Amino acid sequence: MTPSGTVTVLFFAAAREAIGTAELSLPVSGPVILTEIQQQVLQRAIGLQPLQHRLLWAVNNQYALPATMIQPGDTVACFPPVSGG
Amino acid sequence: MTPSGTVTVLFFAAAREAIGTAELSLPVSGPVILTEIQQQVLQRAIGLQPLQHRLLWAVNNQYALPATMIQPGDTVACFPPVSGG
Amino acid sequence: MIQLTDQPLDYTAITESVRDPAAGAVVLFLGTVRDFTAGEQTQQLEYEAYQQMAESSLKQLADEASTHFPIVKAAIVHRLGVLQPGDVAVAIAVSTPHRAQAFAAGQWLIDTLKQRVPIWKREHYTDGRVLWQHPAAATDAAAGQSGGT
Amino acid sequence: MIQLTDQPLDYTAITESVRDPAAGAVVLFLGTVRDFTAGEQTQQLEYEAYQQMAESSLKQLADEASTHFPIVKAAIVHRLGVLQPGDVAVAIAVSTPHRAQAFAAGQWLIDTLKQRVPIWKREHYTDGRVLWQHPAAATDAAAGQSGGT
Repeated sequence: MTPSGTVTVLFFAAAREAIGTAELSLPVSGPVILTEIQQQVLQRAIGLQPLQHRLLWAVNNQYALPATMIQPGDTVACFPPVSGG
Repeated sequence: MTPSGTVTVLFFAAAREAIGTAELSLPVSGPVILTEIQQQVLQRAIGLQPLQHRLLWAVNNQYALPATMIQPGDTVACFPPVSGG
Repeated sequence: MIQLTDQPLDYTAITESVRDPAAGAVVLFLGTVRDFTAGEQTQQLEYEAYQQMAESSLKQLADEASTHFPIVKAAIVHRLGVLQPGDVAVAIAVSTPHRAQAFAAGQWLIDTLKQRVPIWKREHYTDGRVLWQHPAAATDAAAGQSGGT
Repeated sequence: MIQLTDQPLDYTAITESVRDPAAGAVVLFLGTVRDFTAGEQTQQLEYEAYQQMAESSLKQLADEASTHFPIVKAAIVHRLGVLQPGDVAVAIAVSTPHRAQAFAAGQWLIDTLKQRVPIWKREHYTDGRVLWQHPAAATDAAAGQSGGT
């Protein structure tokens, strides 16, 4: 559903509250590594910066390493340490 | 309920089947140690002898050591290793 | 709730009996009758107890568990009589503040029950053999029983 | 049965779903809302999930558990939304041939769920404070939330 040329970034729990939105759309000109998405998010969402060293990142519903390649249309998620159970 | 002067011995599971009865009454002339009861039981119930090194003994609903003092009127129980659960 | 019964176990009631807002964890253990053990097919199991001692022994078990683990509430119910494969023979429920304690207490209770509580099972195999089960020697054939390997 | 739900958990149905004549042991774990944590009184807990990832993560958890333990059947259900003290937040049921395996598998499942599955809880205290809970720092106050210690 996401148009080609953008990456959707979802935020949850304290991360969502810290930036005041559940979702951002980032324009990308082609495949990028996760690190680049992370930098863009932290620049646009200053409220996240105090949390940044504790944030977890997922790509298409799987935890992802910084070097993971992101394709236009992919969904990235950003959230604090989990606390279910 | 047991008259003074006797000790009741109960048998369970394979021990009961080995001697063909669930209960024996042994006359005693006063307090005796469990070892003495055990010897009387094994003499009267020969079918138990193949099991004797595996038998467990209880006095008044508690596991008992061979030197436990038995009073007339007490209830002794004799049974194989337990296998509940 | 600590008891022996010849009725099917209501493990939901047993679990509810240990729930408590002071507990963050509940562990329920069910011992159920397996259809095959070591390649042998079980038709039914028969449980017998020295009832009076078994009941006091279960109560002692619960008391002793509370000295080892921070138990909020515990329940132990063992069924007696004839059981079919799939039936629940024993249910142990325990609640504790935190989860690791609940697993440890539940495991200690069933392990210790199996070592101590005067209950015996006799296995009826589909080939007609009937054997008392003993922890150390499952195929030990005691004199007087109606079968043996 | 592996799911997220905003309804009260039916742990009996969850337990029944793992019962099997091939299993001699069933362990059910319930994570319940405690009234007091570290001296603080909880009024309610609020669970939020990244639903899509949490569901696939729970399925992966069950699959991975089956590579570590001889699981006959497993079920994991986590509740979302607002819960009161005493309510069940998560139910994990597992059946295995023998009992030690069931305890180990149940404990591995809840421990790993708490490390991995994207679900978060927010605690509402009776004094009005509201705090996201994080395993490493329960009193960590993230920017933007309506309270802090």
